[in-house]
Amino acid sequence: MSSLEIAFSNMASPAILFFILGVIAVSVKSDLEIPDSIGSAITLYILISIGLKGGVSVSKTGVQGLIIYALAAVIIGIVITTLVYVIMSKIGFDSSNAGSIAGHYGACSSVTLTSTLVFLQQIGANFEEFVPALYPFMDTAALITAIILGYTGLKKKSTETDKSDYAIKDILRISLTAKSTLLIFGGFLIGLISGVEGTKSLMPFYDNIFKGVFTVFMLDIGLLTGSRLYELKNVRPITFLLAIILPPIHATIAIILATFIGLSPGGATILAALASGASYITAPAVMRDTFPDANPSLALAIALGIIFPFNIILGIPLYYHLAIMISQFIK
Amino acid sequence: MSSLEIAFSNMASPAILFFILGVIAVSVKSDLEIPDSIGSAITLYILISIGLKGGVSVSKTGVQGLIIYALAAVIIGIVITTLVYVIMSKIGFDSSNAGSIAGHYGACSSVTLTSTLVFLQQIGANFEEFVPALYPFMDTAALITAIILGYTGLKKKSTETDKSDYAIKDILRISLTAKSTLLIFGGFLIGLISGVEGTKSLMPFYDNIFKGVFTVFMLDIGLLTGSRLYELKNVRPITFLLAIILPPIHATIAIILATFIGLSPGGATILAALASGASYITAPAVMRDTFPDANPSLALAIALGIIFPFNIILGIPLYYHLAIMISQFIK
Amino acid sequence: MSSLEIAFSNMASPAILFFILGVIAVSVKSDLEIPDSIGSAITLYILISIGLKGGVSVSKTGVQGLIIYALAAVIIGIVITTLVYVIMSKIGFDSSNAGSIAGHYGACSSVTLTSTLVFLQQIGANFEEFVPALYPFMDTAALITAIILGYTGLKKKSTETDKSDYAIKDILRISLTAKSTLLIFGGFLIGLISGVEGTKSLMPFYDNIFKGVFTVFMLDIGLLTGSRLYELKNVRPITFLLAIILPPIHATIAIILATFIGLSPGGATILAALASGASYITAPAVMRDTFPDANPSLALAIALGIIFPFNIILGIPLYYHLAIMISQFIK
Amino acid sequence: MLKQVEKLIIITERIIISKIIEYIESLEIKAYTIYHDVSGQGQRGMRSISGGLSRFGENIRIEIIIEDEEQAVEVAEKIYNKYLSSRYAGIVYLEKIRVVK
Amino acid sequence: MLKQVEKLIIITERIIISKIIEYIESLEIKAYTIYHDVSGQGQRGMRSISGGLSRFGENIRIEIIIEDEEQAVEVAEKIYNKYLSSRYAGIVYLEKIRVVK
Amino acid sequence: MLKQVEKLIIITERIIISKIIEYIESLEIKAYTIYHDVSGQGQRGMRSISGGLSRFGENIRIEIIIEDEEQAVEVAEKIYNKYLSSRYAGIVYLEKIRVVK
Ligand SMILES: Nc1ncnc2c1ncn2[C@@H]1O[C@H](COP(=O)(O)O)[C@@H](O)[C@H]1O
Ligand SMILES: Nc1ncnc2c1ncn2[C@@H]1O[C@H](COP(=O)(O)O)[C@@H](O)[C@H]1O
Ligand SMILES: Nc1ncnc2c1ncn2[C@@H]1O[C@H](COP(=O)(O)O)[C@@H](O)[C@H]1O
Ligand code: NA
Ligand code: NA
Ligand code: NA
Repeated sequence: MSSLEIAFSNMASPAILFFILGVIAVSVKSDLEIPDSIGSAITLYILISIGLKGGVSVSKTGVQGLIIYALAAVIIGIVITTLVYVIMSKIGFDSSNAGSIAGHYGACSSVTLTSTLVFLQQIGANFEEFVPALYPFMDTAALITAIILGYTGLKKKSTETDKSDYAIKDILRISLTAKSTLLIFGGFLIGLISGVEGTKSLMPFYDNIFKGVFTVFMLDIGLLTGSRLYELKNVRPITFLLAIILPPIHATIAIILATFIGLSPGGATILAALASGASYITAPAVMRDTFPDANPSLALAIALGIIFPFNIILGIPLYYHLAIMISQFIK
Repeated sequence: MSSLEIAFSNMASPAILFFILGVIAVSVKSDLEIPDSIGSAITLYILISIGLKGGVSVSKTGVQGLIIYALAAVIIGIVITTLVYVIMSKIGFDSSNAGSIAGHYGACSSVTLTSTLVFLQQIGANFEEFVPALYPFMDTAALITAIILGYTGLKKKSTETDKSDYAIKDILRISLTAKSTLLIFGGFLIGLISGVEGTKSLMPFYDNIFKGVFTVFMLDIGLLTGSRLYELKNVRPITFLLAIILPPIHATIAIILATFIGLSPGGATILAALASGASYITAPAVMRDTFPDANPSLALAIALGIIFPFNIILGIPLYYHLAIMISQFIK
Repeated sequence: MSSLEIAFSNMASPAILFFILGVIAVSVKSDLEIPDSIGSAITLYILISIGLKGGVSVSKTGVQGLIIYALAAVIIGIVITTLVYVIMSKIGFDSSNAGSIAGHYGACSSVTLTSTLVFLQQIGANFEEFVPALYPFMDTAALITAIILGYTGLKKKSTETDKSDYAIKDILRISLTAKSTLLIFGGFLIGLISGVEGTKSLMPFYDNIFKGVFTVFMLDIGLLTGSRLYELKNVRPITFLLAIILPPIHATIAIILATFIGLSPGGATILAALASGASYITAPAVMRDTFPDANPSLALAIALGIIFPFNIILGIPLYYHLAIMISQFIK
Repeated sequence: MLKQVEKLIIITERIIISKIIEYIESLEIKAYTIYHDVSGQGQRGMRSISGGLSRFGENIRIEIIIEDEEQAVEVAEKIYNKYLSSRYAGIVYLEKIRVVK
Repeated sequence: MLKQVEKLIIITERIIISKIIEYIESLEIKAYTIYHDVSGQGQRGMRSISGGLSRFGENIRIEIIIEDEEQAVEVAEKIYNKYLSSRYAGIVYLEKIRVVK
Repeated sequence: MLKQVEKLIIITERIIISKIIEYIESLEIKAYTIYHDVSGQGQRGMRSISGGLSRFGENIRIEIIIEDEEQAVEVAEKIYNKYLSSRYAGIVYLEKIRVVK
């Protein structure tokens, strides 16, 4: 099987089928729902698991040299967010909405990340196991960039009283202490400190049942996506089009940079997943809080209804294929 | 050990002991409770797991020839529901209540089904693994039959305005899109499409920990049953008696038909579990919605307080014994 | 490695790191939270698991002779609670508050217990597996003692109308039917009845993933502790000091008695964990209900903010070391 | 600026929430608040949160703020007659409130 | 048909819910609504939803619609005196509402 | 003893709960009750409980009992102007109640 063939077999993976089941359930108005608290618990589990496994793997090789990758993640976050902000401003969105959309695009999607990990394991591709732990770096960089860009645009509008709400250090604190940052990063550190031996007894929970739990998560995302699809009808064609054009561009930027700093095609694919995925957990919360005037449904509908399905069904296999080609080219 | 001896050892199975613990907890007014959302999540897990494993197993042999079993499930659902409706009407219930009770009897109980699967595995009995996936066929057939019968009875009472509430196609949609249908059937299809290889990595979650998770579910059902037991004091002796006589009759009908179309004693026992079990998830919701005038507590108290414990403690082993005898007889 | 060295390696165990992560999350005002229902479900899981494994292990050896250990647990519960009540009264607390604090100290902490079990397994120490099942005996004895002592102190204050609220048999019922008692004890009985064979299929759930699930629990306790830390600033220095002096004293009492009746150092350590740990599940509920005039935050802040971290980080390894020394001394 | 308006409250069975919302919207009402996790006891027995097995038995509370008193009364009576008079468990009532504009 | 009646509201500690319900029923009251997932802050400190470890610290709201004003006031004061005056955290108040019959 | 006081109710986005609480406390208000698990629909679209992925989209209800009517109105308007007039989704209103002392 060529890498492309392997790639497209992805479409029938159980995780994606569960996602589709969720979308169908909403569209046939089923009473199927996954309680809030279960969704939260699964998110928590997945984020810890990703961080922990990253940390354990790095504990084998040491942290030296990781700083360059963290830096690359930050740069990618800043570049992508700025790119999106400029484009959105160009096509007529005001500063609030452009900032909000840029934040969603720039920040990362844990489900896209997990889908990618599952995909790479499925096809037996190697990757550097610390790459998932770069999530918080790119995520935070993107959110802060979006906020700064949006503010700069809003400068004239913001009144005296609102000032306190817009303090950059508050935003930095919110991003760095956000649930997803804390869990991935905390898990990473715990994995790093405890090492293979110390975490062995945790792996039946955090590793063996992971892919099964992930299918429930995908079902939940499917339900959420289904319930947001109707909002897509309000999306302008240009916005819609961009949601399909931009992710591959972001992925390409990430892959080139990743390959350049020495990541394997697998590792580059993970960075591409972080870059191309749009956030629907951190970003909606942070952006809503920062730009209350922006339409919160718009960015979320794009992230969930277009970018996410595009990425998990077509995008990831494509990015992997691309990563192989680029790595061969650069070599 | 004879099949009967083996059978009765069932009574001390952990699952049943957890059920009893739940009933005791309520009767001593313990503060033990299982949060709603956890109950929902476990139900979801169990339904997917049952469907998925069924689908995987069918993926080995192919779906050809399954239609006859699905048809048998539908027929059993219709026959049982009609039988109960006629009997309940005879002993004096009005159309609403007779329809509601018939729907509860006819529809299926996922916990009885799971108890049966656990029992069969425990004693090492073989069964065709697709049989659990017949659940939605029997369930839906039973609910629709109950609604049609109830309506026919109510025809004169229903007014112009209510008409929309009673549209048969709405009911069909509700039954087919009900959580349990969607999950078992969706799981089945995903298992079928993904096959043994594609689902192997999900099995540590959906299979290995299944029996453990199921004990928590049984504890939950025990708590629910305990909290409904007091309503049994309002149940007429004849209704009470019927709740013990009817399940074995339903089981016998199912076993004969099952054996006739070629199922093994194990497979026939599963169909008997579907037939004899009374629903307390789908049916209460659908019946409450359809027959608001019916007393909702009555059918639920019977289903949970009499039929369920009878089936899991005595019924299932008996049905299995019966299935062996009937299969020997027919051969 | 000496037992002391082994012991202190405990500090970097993943469970404790997750606890610290939780405390940090609160102190940096993260939005990380674990839903109520998930916390309840994990508590339930852990209590059942502890009971079940205890019961299974006793099923191998039989229950004869256990009565002496149960008696020891009861005696320890009574002695510790009385000691604390007397001391708290001496330093100026009124009967309500002294009773409430004594109840918290005397009753047991399931997380401290679990941490101890994980610690002993980690370092490969042997212990009698029935010891965790002594939890309800010590817990109940302590709660009842606290209530009786508190009542005796309140005797003059209690009015006619309040009498019914203070009936000793109600209290006994509440303690014996409390969630934690019922789950540990119920699990124990089920394990005992079903034995190794009957519970084998449950162990992938109740045993294999246990340590992983426990890390989530520790994260939850960390969050709870973090949110209570601010109340420590209202705690008088003497109360603070006692919270560090008393646990080792309680542990020592337990270890001496345990060693005397023949428990191994591992078993004695578990009894010490039960004795030294302060309850923040049963006790707060029961004490709030019994002594509504007592300040509920005080005892909880001490239990969570001082005693618990002290025990899991320093205490347990110390108690184990002590148990070895005392056992050598007595031999 | 305070403005006196009516608050219409409906407490009823969770099972009919989507029907009621659909009906409310058909009456041209575009704003409402829903409270979940509500249980209760009434003439039609205990309606408790059911242990996760089904949401059958649970109540919800819907709150609708309506400017016009006459319309509020009309909506209240329509809902009462259509769903609560003899069919589903529940109660409907009105309160006068002053909303900030 | 609208009828003016009293709505009695009790916000108190979740831990005494079964005691209060028992007491309410002993006063011949057969109908009430309970709201869960309530937290708050008052003279007796923060009462927050406690992270799943125990329901200690959480509040509930009980709502009782009583036709007779005098009876409503009496019940309100009885509950206040028995549970809230000096013991458990909480607040009791009355509102006039118009219920649809 | 009954005393007529004001009950101020705020229904708004859950996401700003800590901001609002901080602001309320800065206005010297020390007691309030919060209802969770609230969803709704208004001019700014559907605000539903979002399936666990984020609490974004959910509402909360804050209830503050204030003795002095003037103060109640002032607080209501301040909160309305600061958070709800043009920024976050929500509604603020007042009710007269009689609290048991
Ligand atoms: N008098 C009342 N006070 C408070 N809530 C009530 C009252 N009557 C009915 N309810 C609520 O409405 C639901 C249905 O009432 P019913 O139709 O009387 O069974 C009950 O479960 C309560 O939640
Ligand atoms: N003024 C108030 N406004 C709103 N809720 C209150 C008020 N006072 C008390 N409460 C509620 O009643 C509970 C107990 O109050 P307290 O007894 O003052 O601690 C608090 O946690 C709040 O939920
Ligand atoms: N007329 C109303 N009646 C009841 N609730 C309302 C009303 N208007 C707004 N709300 C609540 O306030 C939230 C925000 O409203 P809005 O700012 O209009 O989108 C809604 O989600 C509802 O929960
Ligand atoms: Na991104
Ligand atoms: Na059936
Ligand atoms: Na203790």
